[in-house]
Amino acid sequence: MENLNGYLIISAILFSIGTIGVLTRKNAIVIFMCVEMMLNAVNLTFVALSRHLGNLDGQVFVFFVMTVAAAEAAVGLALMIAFYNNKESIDVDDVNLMKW
Amino acid sequence: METLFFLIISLVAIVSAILVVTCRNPINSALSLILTFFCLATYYVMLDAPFMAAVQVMVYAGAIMVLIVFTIMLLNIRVNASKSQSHKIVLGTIIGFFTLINTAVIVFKGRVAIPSGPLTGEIIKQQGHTELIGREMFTTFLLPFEITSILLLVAIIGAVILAKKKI
Amino acid sequence: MDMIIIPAVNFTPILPEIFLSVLAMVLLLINVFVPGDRKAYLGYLSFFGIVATGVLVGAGWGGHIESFSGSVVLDNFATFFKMIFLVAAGLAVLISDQYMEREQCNHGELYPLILFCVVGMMLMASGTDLMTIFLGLEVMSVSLYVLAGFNRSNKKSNEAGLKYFLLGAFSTGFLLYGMALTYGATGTTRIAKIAATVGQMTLPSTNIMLVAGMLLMLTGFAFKVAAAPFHMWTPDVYEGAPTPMTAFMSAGPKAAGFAAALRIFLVALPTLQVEWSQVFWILAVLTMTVGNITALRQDNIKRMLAYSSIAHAGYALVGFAAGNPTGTAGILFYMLSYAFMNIGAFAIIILVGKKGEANGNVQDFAGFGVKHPVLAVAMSIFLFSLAGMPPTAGFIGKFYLFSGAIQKGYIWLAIIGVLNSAASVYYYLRVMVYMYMKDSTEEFDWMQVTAPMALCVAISVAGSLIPGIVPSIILQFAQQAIKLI
Amino acid sequence: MLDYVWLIPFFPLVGFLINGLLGKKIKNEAVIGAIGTLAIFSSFIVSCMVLLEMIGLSPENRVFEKVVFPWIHSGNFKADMAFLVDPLSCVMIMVVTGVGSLIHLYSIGYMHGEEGFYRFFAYLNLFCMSMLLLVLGGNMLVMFIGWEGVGLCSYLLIGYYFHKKSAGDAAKKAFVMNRVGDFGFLIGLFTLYWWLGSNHNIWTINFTEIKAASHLLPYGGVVTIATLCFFVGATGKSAQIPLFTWLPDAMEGPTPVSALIHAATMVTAGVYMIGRMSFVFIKSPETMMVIAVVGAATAIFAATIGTAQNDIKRVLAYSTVSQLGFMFLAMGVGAFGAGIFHLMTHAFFKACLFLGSGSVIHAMHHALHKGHLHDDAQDMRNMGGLRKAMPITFLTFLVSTIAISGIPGFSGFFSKDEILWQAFANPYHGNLNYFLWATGAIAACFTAFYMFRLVFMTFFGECRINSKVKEHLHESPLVITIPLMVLGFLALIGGYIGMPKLMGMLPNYFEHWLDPVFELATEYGAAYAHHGEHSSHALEWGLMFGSVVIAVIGIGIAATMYTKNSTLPKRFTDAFPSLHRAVYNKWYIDELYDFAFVNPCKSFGQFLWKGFDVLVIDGVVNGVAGVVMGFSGIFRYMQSGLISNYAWSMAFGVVVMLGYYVFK
Amino acid sequence: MSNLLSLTTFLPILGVLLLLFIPKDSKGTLRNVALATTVVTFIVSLPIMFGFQSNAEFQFVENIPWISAGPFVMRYFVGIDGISLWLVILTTFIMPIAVLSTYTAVEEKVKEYMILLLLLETGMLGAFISLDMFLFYIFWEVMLIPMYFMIGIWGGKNRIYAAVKFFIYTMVGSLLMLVALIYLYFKGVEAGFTNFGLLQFFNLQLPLATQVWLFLAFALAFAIKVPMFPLHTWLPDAHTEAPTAGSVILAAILLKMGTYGYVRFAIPLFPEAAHKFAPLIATLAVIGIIYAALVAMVQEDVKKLVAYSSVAHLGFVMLGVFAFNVEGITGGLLQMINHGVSTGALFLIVGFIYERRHTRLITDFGGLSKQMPIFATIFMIVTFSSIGLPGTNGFVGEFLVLIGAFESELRWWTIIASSGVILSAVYMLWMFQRVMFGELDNPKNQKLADLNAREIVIMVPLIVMIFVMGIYPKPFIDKMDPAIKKLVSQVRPLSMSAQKMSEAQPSLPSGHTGIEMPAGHPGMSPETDSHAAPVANPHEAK
Repeated sequence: MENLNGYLIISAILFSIGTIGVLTRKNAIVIFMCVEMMLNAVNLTFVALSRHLGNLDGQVFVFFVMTVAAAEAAVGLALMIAFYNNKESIDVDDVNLMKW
Repeated sequence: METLFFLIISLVAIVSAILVVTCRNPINSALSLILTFFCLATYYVMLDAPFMAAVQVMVYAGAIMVLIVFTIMLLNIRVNASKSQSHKIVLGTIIGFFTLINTAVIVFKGRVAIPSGPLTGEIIKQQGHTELIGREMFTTFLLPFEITSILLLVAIIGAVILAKKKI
Repeated sequence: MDMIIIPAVNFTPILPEIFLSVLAMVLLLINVFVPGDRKAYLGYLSFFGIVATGVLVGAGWGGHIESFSGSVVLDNFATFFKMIFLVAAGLAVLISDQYMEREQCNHGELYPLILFCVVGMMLMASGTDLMTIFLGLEVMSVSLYVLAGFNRSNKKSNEAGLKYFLLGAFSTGFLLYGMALTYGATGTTRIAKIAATVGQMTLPSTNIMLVAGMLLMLTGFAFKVAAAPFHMWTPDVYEGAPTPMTAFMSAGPKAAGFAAALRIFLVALPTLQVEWSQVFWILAVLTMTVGNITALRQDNIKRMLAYSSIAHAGYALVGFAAGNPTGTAGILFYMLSYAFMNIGAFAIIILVGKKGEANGNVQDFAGFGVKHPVLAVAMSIFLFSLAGMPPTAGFIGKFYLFSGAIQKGYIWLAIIGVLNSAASVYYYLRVMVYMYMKDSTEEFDWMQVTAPMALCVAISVAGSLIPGIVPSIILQFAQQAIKLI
Repeated sequence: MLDYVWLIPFFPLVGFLINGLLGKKIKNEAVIGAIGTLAIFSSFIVSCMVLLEMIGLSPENRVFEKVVFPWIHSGNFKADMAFLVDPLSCVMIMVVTGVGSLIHLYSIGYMHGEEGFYRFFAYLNLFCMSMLLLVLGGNMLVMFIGWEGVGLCSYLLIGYYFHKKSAGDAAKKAFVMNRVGDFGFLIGLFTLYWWLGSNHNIWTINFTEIKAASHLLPYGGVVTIATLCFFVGATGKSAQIPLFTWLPDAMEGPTPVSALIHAATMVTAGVYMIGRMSFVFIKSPETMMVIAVVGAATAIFAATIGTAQNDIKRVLAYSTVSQLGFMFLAMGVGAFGAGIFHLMTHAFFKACLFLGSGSVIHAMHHALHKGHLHDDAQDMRNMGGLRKAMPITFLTFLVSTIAISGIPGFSGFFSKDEILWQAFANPYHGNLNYFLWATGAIAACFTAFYMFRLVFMTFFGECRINSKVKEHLHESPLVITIPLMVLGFLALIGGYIGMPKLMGMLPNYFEHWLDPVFELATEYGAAYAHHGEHSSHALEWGLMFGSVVIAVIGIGIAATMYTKNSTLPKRFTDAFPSLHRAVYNKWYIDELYDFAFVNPCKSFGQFLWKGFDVLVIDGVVNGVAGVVMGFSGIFRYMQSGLISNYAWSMAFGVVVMLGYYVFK
Repeated sequence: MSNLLSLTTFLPILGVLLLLFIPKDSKGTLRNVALATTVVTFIVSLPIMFGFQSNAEFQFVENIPWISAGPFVMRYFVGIDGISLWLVILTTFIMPIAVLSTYTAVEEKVKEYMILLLLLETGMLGAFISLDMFLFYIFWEVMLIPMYFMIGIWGGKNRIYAAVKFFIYTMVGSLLMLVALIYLYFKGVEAGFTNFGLLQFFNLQLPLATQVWLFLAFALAFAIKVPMFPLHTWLPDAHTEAPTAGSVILAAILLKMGTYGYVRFAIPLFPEAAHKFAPLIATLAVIGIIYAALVAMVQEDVKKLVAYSSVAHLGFVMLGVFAFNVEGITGGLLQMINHGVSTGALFLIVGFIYERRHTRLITDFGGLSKQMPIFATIFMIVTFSSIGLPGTNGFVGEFLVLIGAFESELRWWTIIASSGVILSAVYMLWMFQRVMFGELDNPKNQKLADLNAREIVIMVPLIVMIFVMGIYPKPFIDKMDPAIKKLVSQVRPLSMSAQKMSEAQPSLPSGHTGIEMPAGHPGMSPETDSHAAPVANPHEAK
């Protein structure tokens, strides 16, 4: 498969954009979405590699990553809701009770 | 042809990904993300992994993103939340940029293992992607598969504990 | 289309995991019927379950069974770490009830979550496939996110959970990317196969994809064990999380992180040892230094111990950097001792604390030594052990870790380590200064030492002292555990 | 009896232990005094027996060594508790025990009614023991025990009236100055020991062994260093320039102490030590010269100060310093026998003088006490005309004064004249001899002057004491006067055992007696002696005559100034006010020392403590802690609590790590 | 009784167990039990002293497997030779005194105090008897803990600063030593050693560069403990703040750990490096002597003064030890014991007046002699012992140190160090004078009671020791002599110059110098000395 590097680069780009999102955004949900984007970028890598290598390990991995993403989404969003209930905000800059 | 298609999809994917990061409104971000996911699903199809594409659309674009959007709605977050400080954006972008450079170099300079697996496009077409995945999952990767069940159970309990109004 | 035939599998390696999962589920069910003020029974039940699991795990000592087509293995290494997790969990369970009762968040789900968390950690320790390890890690992490934010009416707990979650997820991204790159470079996710493939490579260290995969995985584990600069979440999360969970988090997941990392790096990537040793060298220095130095100025004792926990990760990384049997056995020993001494210390903190996480400052310990001499002595033992004073387990642990580094030739690393160790003494002593040397009118009359608490403290004291005096009883196991990798 | 030589220091030790430990319980002064006196007197008896036995031996056999028990044996180094009896130590033990016994006896009367009477006797016994150890010591280390021991006792006895600040200060000063000397002694010892040991593998500090090996020692060089160090020790103990200032201050102690320690015995230890090691000293012409010059200088220097003092004991103290200077002069010119001889005669007359002054003070004190006056009982300006009230004291005092002034027929004459003659005629110092002689002669003149000034001011003229108490002045009791008489008698006749050959009336027993000790030194000295000019008898007679004249001149001046024309001293002081002030204030030596050593030491100490210890060292220590703490603060504030920052830090870590390996 | 050493060492632990069962209000019982424990320990240690054979072997050896894991094998390997013997005895001797001194000084938390004292004793004894380097290190560190608490809990105003400083200061050094220790062990493993046993390491031939680093690490740890200039500043603080018994033990025994460490470990393990650094260490020792004396001179607090005097005294010890000859090391060791006795006594004395007046400022006193004659006498004896007056213990040690150092290459250092003799007199006597002499003008001082029976009982053994060791030090020297000779032989072969010199010179039999000299012989003839020389000096005769 000749285009492996293309996929890998795309996934690298997506991964980086996700990183930038995590680093620059304030909204916790958006940050979480950016994390999801990073995970997806990795998924793309896995699938591309899996296809290239000719074994399915990578794709199975992707499957599990999706599960993990789902589980994390459930817990994460629950945490955000709990936090929102306390703080009336979902801005990460408001997560500031504990420092120093 | 395929390359062109790949490039177009890539463009869409990247643009939508950038939009995820830049959109003020979380809803817009979420929608852009869904678009990105669809692009990824397209890639998966191109990579002879139709099952993955389907799952991608269903689980990610469908389930997870719906959950996210739902939460956004639920929390009714103000659209115009205060802007991030510019230094944060600059620093974040710099790091992201370097991440990209690093990863790009890794991709270009790294040596991928020699293809050794049994699967080729034909075999996949012949046997069906779904079956292959399923077979792997229930034989070789049985344990991880079982673990996911625990993972999901934990997530459920967690979500209940954390978000239920009264326990 | 053939039927998928599920191969016959040997369940022995994951018997403890199964046992614990079943127990957790049973507890979940029972929980429904247990009234709010009786949740302690769940705790007792899970404690006994953990003890039973301990027996089960112990019974597996010496065996070497691979199962699930190489996804998981039962070996001494895994067994040793499973014991550490069980110790951490068992002690955490003992101290949970009183705290949760006081903070009025005594939900029965706590115990199943802890148990699931242990399952996740066990899978990390026994997993021989990146997937197993990843999933184990996620099971652990997700449970921990919940446990950290368990006291949901408490803002700090909330924040802790959220912080841990966001950063944890972020680090998962890196870890995963690392696994992806490793997969790309080697074509497999099986640790044994990775090892084989890498072993056949000429100059694996020039394959940047492999190296990058290794580094990114390292990042992920570094996050879990709280190594600088991936440690930043630690103080905040430890401070905010419910204290028993802090105790648990500081001991269990850290050990789990090391377990997984050790297996991956020592078994799969021994040929890259030069590279990862270098990285761990630097990480160890950074971690120790940042942890210790920042801890010097902390008043909140939980936060202080959080920084101390970072520092201890740094010490363990010294052993990791050494990467030889001495150092790695040291990690094993240290993690076990650390579980005892740290949870013991947290137990005392819970006892001294008041509702709403009040009374959690170092200053609040003033006069404690007079009013509660026995507990104060216990606390002193924990602190001395943390500080690495002989004849405590902490000393022997550090001794082996630093010995590993010296044996490897990393003299400077050892020197930086001991200097850090000396600096750390200050903040541990500070607690004792308040306990014994400052007068206070405080009567500590709200303190109730319940039986589980007392048991926890007693076990912890024994666990911090006995291995310090006769370390062979643990060390020989650690040595054997390391040998089989 | 020689085997029991250890009894000599042992008796005083017993006395010390009894009085020291039980004295407080005994309370009875008579018993305490008796114990103390008996102890030393027993030693005297033993000493006499030892002396007799020694006399019975042939001269070359008069060396006896007795090891009592092994003391420090380590490696090459061996020091036993060993005693050496030879003619020199015989002289010394006789002086110490003899004069000591008298002074003990005297003290019973003098110290009557003092608080801590037992303490006094205990110390006195301890002193005697130490002194006896010093003189009997068979090696340098035993000598050093005594050497330091007498310093200790001196400290204790000077500080006897410890409630007086001046006494405490004086005691400390004495001890510290002695210690400076001891420092020299030790270095000398080390040098000698090391040199002999490393060069000839003779690791010893035994006097006899050193003597046996002394032919191996070179002339000058290392011996000069060693002997100079020893000499520093001697200057400390014997109050020579530059370490003499403690002795006048030491007069804060009770008068018997001054007599025993600061006149008759302890201060002569330096002289004795040089005599003991004459065979080493003589090997260094340089040292000999230094000793001679220092001795001469001290003699005249102290004499000048003595002329202006008003405190009776201080005059005597400076006189002692001055006389010790004479002895050193003798040692320095190689006249060891003469030096020891002067040591002995000086012990007699100076002890007598001190005891006499004690008797006077005692009487004055008593009188003033009766009259409820607080005048200074020691100030000569308050005295005068005491000869009538205290005839025995006066007489003995006068005899001793004449003796010290060097009037023929009295003991001091023989010894001092011998020294002056040797200073002039010795073969070692060439042209320096004239200077030495001249200095000595002038010092002798001053001596005569201030001693007679003392006598005149105290015993002659009108009684200047408050008339109210005049009738309370009485002669002291027998227990005081008997020692005075004995000592006075000795001062009178003591010199006849060492008459110069020149006079030829009696053989010079003393010199013959000491010959075996010093002959080796003379032998060594011959190596560099100038044999050119043989001094004539005429010259000797002439010089002797000259010195007598000089003494008489001194007496005459004193008589003129203090009996005939009492305004003269005042006129004199008015004419040279600054000179008088300088002399009166002892040439400001104390101030100089304060300025040059004491204060710098203190302020340096202060600086080191406050400036260096606290500021620099602790500053560094605390500074390191502070820096670490500062970093702690910085690191702490990096922990901003913001998730984005944390994530940034993580991403940064990843980027750097990857970057390093990617771009390596 | 082959396990006499262990018995001695762990008896105090037994006492601790006993104390645990005594209620904390019955202070009398607590004190008595603690005292009894220490006394029994002392009595048990006596057979060690008497049974000790004067040879260079390690005696009362016990060697039991302890830890064996990975590359490390640690054994419970204990034993004493002439060097450690006296330190063990000193420890057991001082402890009852220290305990007795707390009878009235410590009224609060008696139980804890006694427990700590006993733990400390075990720690100290353990460190002195350990022949396994790891075991030594354990005890070495363990000692810190009780001392830390003693200073921190029962100390004075600034106690916390002092305690923490003490702890961390010492810790820094010892941890670096630990690194060196481990490194050394691995070097030993390369040479085929299988455990931490100290003795085999003496034969380890290490290249000089390695030795230098290892020596520096060891030396630093020990130098801090000694403490040597400029690492001494923890000591005055610790001493000033510590309670009396703490100060006594600190001065009498804990500081000896440092010097003992040099003698037992740093020097024989790394002889070449030790030689190389001897001038440096001697310089520091000499600076310490002079510096501490000058600083002591201007102290206002008696205890601080004594503390600084300790620095000076231990400077002498270091000088002697680094002379690398029998005299110097013997002197150093004697001086260690002397310092233990004398300075311990001084601290007790300071404690006595502090108990009475609750001040230690020199200016608050004056004229105490009048009011407290017994005290004055004892104080004076101890003062003079500290000054090193001949006849007292201080002299023997100091003298041997100086003469030993003078014989060695450290001649010029010795000369400067000797001037410390003067300075010590200055500061001690000045202090003594200001405290004891003068008018008794402070009304508070006028009703001070003299020492009571207990206090006298405390002081008498020390006083006796002061004189016994001063007048008849032979038994002490005899027992330590073979061990020291062995030590010197371990160090000496490397300094070839000294050996050559003694070979070149015809020599005198060192066995009989002067003692058997027949009476009446004024010395031997020159011929006899140069020929009768079969055995040169004992270094070669070893």
